[in-house]
Amino acid sequence: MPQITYREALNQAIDEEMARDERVFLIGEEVALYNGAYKVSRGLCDKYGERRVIDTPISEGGFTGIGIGAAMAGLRPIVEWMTFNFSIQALDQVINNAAKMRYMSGGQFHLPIVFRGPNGPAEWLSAQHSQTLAAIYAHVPGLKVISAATPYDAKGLLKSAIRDDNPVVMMEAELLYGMKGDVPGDEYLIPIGRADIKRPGGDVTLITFGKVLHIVLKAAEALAEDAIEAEVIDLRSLRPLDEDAVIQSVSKTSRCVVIDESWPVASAGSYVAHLVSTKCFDLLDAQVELVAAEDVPMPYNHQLELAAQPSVEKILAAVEKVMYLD
Amino acid sequence: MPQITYREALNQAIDEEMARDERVFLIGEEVALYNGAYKVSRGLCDKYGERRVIDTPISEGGFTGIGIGAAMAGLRPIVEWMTFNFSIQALDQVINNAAKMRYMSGGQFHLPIVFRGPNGPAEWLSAQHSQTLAAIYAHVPGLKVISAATPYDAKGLLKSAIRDDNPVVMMEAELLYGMKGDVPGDEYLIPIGRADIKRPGGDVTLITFGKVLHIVLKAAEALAEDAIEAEVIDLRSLRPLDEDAVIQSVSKTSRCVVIDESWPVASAGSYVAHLVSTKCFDLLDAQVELVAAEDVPMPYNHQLELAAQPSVEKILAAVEKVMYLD
Amino acid sequence: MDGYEPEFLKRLLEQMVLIRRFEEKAAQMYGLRKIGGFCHIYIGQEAVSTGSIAAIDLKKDYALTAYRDHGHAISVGMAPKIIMAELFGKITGCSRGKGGSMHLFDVDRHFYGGHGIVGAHIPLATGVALKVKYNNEDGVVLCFFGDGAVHQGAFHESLNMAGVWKLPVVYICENNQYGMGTDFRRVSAVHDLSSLSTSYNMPGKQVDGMDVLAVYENVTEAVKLARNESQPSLLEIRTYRYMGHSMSDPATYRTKEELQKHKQQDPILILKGKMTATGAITDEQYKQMDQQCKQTVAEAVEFAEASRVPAIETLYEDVFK
Amino acid sequence: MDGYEPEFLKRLLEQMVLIRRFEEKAAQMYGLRKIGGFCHIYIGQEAVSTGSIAAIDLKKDYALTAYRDHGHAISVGMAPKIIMAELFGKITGCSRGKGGSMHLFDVDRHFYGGHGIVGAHIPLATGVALKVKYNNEDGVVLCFFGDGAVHQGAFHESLNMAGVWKLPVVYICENNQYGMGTDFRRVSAVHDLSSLSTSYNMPGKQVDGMDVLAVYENVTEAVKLARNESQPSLLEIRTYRYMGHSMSDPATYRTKEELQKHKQQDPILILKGKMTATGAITDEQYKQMDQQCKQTVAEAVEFAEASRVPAIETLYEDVFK
Ligand SMILES: Cc1ncc(C[n+]2csc(CCOP(=O)(O)OP(=O)(O)O)c2C)c(N)n1
Ligand SMILES: Cc1ncc(C[n+]2csc(CCOP(=O)(O)OP(=O)(O)O)c2C)c(N)n1
Ligand SMILES: [Mg+2]
Ligand SMILES: [Mg+2]
Repeated sequence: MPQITYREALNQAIDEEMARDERVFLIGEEVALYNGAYKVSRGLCDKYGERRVIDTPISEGGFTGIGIGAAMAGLRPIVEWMTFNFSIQALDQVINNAAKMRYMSGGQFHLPIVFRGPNGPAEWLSAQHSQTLAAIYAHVPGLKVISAATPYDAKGLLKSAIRDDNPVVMMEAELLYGMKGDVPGDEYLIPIGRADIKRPGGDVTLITFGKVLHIVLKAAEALAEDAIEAEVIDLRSLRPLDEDAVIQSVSKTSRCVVIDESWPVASAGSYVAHLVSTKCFDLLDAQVELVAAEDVPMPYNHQLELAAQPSVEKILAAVEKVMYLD
Repeated sequence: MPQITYREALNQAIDEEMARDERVFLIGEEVALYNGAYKVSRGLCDKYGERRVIDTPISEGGFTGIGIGAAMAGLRPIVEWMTFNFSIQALDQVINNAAKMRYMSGGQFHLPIVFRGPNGPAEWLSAQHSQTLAAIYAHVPGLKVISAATPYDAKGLLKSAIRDDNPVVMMEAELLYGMKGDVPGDEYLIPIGRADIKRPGGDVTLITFGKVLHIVLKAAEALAEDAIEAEVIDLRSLRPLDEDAVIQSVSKTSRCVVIDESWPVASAGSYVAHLVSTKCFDLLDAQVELVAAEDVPMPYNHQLELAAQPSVEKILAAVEKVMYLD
Repeated sequence: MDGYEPEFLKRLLEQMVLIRRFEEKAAQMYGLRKIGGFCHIYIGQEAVSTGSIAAIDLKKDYALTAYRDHGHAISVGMAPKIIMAELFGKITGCSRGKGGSMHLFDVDRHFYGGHGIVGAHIPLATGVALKVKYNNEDGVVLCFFGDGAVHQGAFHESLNMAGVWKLPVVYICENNQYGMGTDFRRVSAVHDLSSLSTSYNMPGKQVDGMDVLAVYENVTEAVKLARNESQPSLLEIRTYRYMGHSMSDPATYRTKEELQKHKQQDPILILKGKMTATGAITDEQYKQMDQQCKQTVAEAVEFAEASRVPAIETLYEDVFK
Repeated sequence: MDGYEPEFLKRLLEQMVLIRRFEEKAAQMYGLRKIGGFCHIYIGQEAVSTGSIAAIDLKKDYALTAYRDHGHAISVGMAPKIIMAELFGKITGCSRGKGGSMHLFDVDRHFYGGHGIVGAHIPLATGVALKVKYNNEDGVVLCFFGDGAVHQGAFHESLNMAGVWKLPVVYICENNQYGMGTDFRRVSAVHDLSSLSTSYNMPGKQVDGMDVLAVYENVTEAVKLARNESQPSLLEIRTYRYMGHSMSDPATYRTKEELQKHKQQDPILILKGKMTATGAITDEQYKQMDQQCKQTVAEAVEFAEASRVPAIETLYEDVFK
């Protein structure tokens, strides 16, 4: 199978869907002539022209709303946020317009629109540029919220998102753009709303999503050396959430740790932990632990920055707790 | 003790603090000449003039940021959002500036600023005007987030918030403004970060905050008729959260229901439920149940609107579950 | 008045009367608690939606506005009973009782709302214009908003992009002098709001919004520019609302004299006056027209009353397609 | 040049040279991975921070800017070693290693950042001006931002309020022609950004940003207006950045010729040329000045290198007072 980067996988997804459907277009800062701040859209403006790959001013609220209006009128926009940090400026448009337009019009409109870009910390970027905003989007009914941790998932999920007739928020990660992985040459779609078992195991369930999956897998490997087989579930979709997959795994393992690089309070991770605690109350042999970002803004210094995030050590410590090994 | 409305309690708090400290001022839409959209600031412009009670254009992002800048420079602004629904337009200012300025400047600044207004649904307002945004604010480190359910709490908490040297988000409720309650004539402050037991009981812990407290108390009364004594905890502060008070109560009751009128996913309520499940794992006799808003945008029709919110019936059903009465 | 077909003038007049009667009835029904929440009455401003929307062809053109939307809904041709049913929160309302007064929509008539967050629909309208241009269609978009909305960042961002991309949109600021209780001069650094257009390289013009023909003519001009040259523009249409901001506002921030002065510029009286002067309508015909409008509105209330409330299951419908 | 004290000119020149040398070193240290993340170099724009900040008195006045802030930090008088230590993420940095390149602050010198979200500090600066007026102080605020920031709603909302309330603030748009890879003409409906001021009833002016004295004089004028009449204004200072947007940008969107053309308008060379012509400085003195700056910067690196990284516990400090 061809090995391509996460960035190329996203690029292929957009390219294929633009070729397939004339109504699909890409809009955002630096997406056209500059080929994207992170080069996700490389070559697309050359191929499709400035009509379908549209550079905008630095006006997140404005161009996000323009995308929503275009979707109301029948186009299928892909709105690129240079990073999710800047999407807070567009949040009113997403929450009050995209997520509610169908509902408050009694079903008259549908909004086939994708909002996407890198979410979560990269490196040495300090507080305003290193936020994981999954919780805010996951909170809002009327949105679908997905996250891809591998090139394969990135392509399959993004293609599904573009074909979805509802607003989809897709969270990528700057530090994943260069990551390589197997991506089939033939077309495929990954359904939105299904979790994926990234590693099977029977001793403890580790639930996560997004970039942090990769340290969870490392932690699982370390556990395997101690003969603890962790099942790693990549939620892939926070909204809708694949409750069945989660419950099924915990039914088997009776122990669960949730890993989410967001701040802990009112996060998607703490919601999943609550869900497991409630739905699997009789099955659980230990409390559900949450490994989250430290509850502080992100500092610039790299050691501090790493200390603020989930780590293999923190995951192992949490597993030890739920397995009563501490 | 004098009985005054929640609205008057807020008004007194602002008035007293403005009299006490020249640096305190009020800024927002319609706060001055119109005396506030919900008349919380009635009389203050007459008393303090337009220098200290400032009407703004409809520019939530702008005037919220102006408040933050003024706080950086030593004033103590009270920013009124006409409702929290409109605060989404100012969210970038709150999250990226107010909550992070002290941190990313290495402690050089402090931000004595209060953001306040009515949060949560009123009646017949449909989707864009009926949102409970507690989760979004509770998610963000660097903020304090409080909520008052009674006139007494409203006054004491707001006065503390105004004197706090950090950004405080205070959530009120439109449907509470007319509510009357005892408020002492003498000055008092309610410390931020402490929960309040609004009703003692030993059989089940009901944890809540804000307006919905009143239906929780009604549910507790109904339970008392069946000889079930519910302890009702009003968190009053979501950030910092009074974990001790929660754990102490659940240690006693072994059963817990959390009631939050926000949407359920990634909410403050689900976080508290997770916390109880995790911290009290060995104490709990049943799963922790969450009573939340239905996971849909708010509809206009009043019956639907009520059906979308927590109710006495839903709370009783949840209590029945955690007490194995169902 | 020259060159107008009497039938066309009658249509304008009738539409304004219909809006007036509808709004009077809505206010009355609000008083009776048949309608709840925020209800923003359009009385005084009838010439704006009427004259503007008469200048477009809704088969290919579009209109969007804010929460003070009953007038626009009638102007695009929505049946009063469907609107009234929505205000009553009934399942027969245009938005199935989910939107209410602030969220009227008619996708088939290209009426894209009915929006509650001040200024936030301006990008949406701009996006609809982007679609028109993207598809190389012949359409234009009318985007209505209040004097309060121009101080929202969304206004600035949208007009700049429409200016850069040359989108076929006419921005119509309905300056009714007040944003809620605030005189627009108190919150605007400039008092000629049409002059804001210069920052976006588009024409701007002030228009008398009490004269439906002036509205019609100026919007027609702006629509022509948008349609033929894909040149956006900004019109500040000066108007006045007779009632409070919403049903809960006693409007004590203005004098009775001010209100009376404006009522002498009543858009219905002005057009009717011109028409009777030229013989385009007789007093008798006007009375009949008015009677007909009252009748329509009464039937709308009957329809709304008789309609069913939405079943509780509908709470979970219309979230996703 | 008439009427300037040679010492004053030397100070301007030295400051620009110091910024240039500092930035060259910062770029070098970035290459050596001593500095990480986004690092935005100010080379080419030295005259703007230097000439502007020379026009104010930081005992009572204030300055704020965006993430391209090293120049401003030096212009307000922050020690290069404290800045360099911050870029290195060390505890001795102005922000204790928590802010980095984009978040320099010096509360005592009234330098209020150093902000990363485009346009979002414009309301902050406006709020500082509100405080000055509230307290009836004699101060003014300089608010710097890029050509990319004027399309943010925050710009529009802030300038309108400053215009309505007559706040003592000078808005300085450093138009270096590009917002990241985008020529500002491609995203702005008007190409004279100073003309945006008309929407806010304030004076607007274009200024040659390669001539530090032109900057100084025009900012002085605007500051006078702000200080004496509490009249805000907007200056578009035309400048150019020599390097890419940030250290990771190869800047392939512009030609070598364009860059060369602008380098011939180098702000240091221009002032130095004028000064040598009038004898205010000799070549020898200039070399010595340059040497001194290099020395200062080298010491800054030594200091930063030798400083300690923040202890892990500091992660939890500085959240609340
Ligand atoms: C972002 C936002 N802020 C505040 C409000 C509350 N609000 C509703 S209408 C209104 C006044 C708007 O005035 P204007 O734009 O002139 O429209 P008009 O009501 O006069 O038609 C305000 C402040 C809102 N709906 N949205
Ligand atoms: C709201 C927001 N959107 C996008 C970005 C990413 N970004 C950082 S700098 C920049 C370009 C800004 O250009 P300009 O304002 O001209 O300043 P310059 O870099 O030229 O100094 C962009 C798009 C951001 N930081 N904030
Ligand atoms: Mg108005
Ligand atoms: Mg620039």
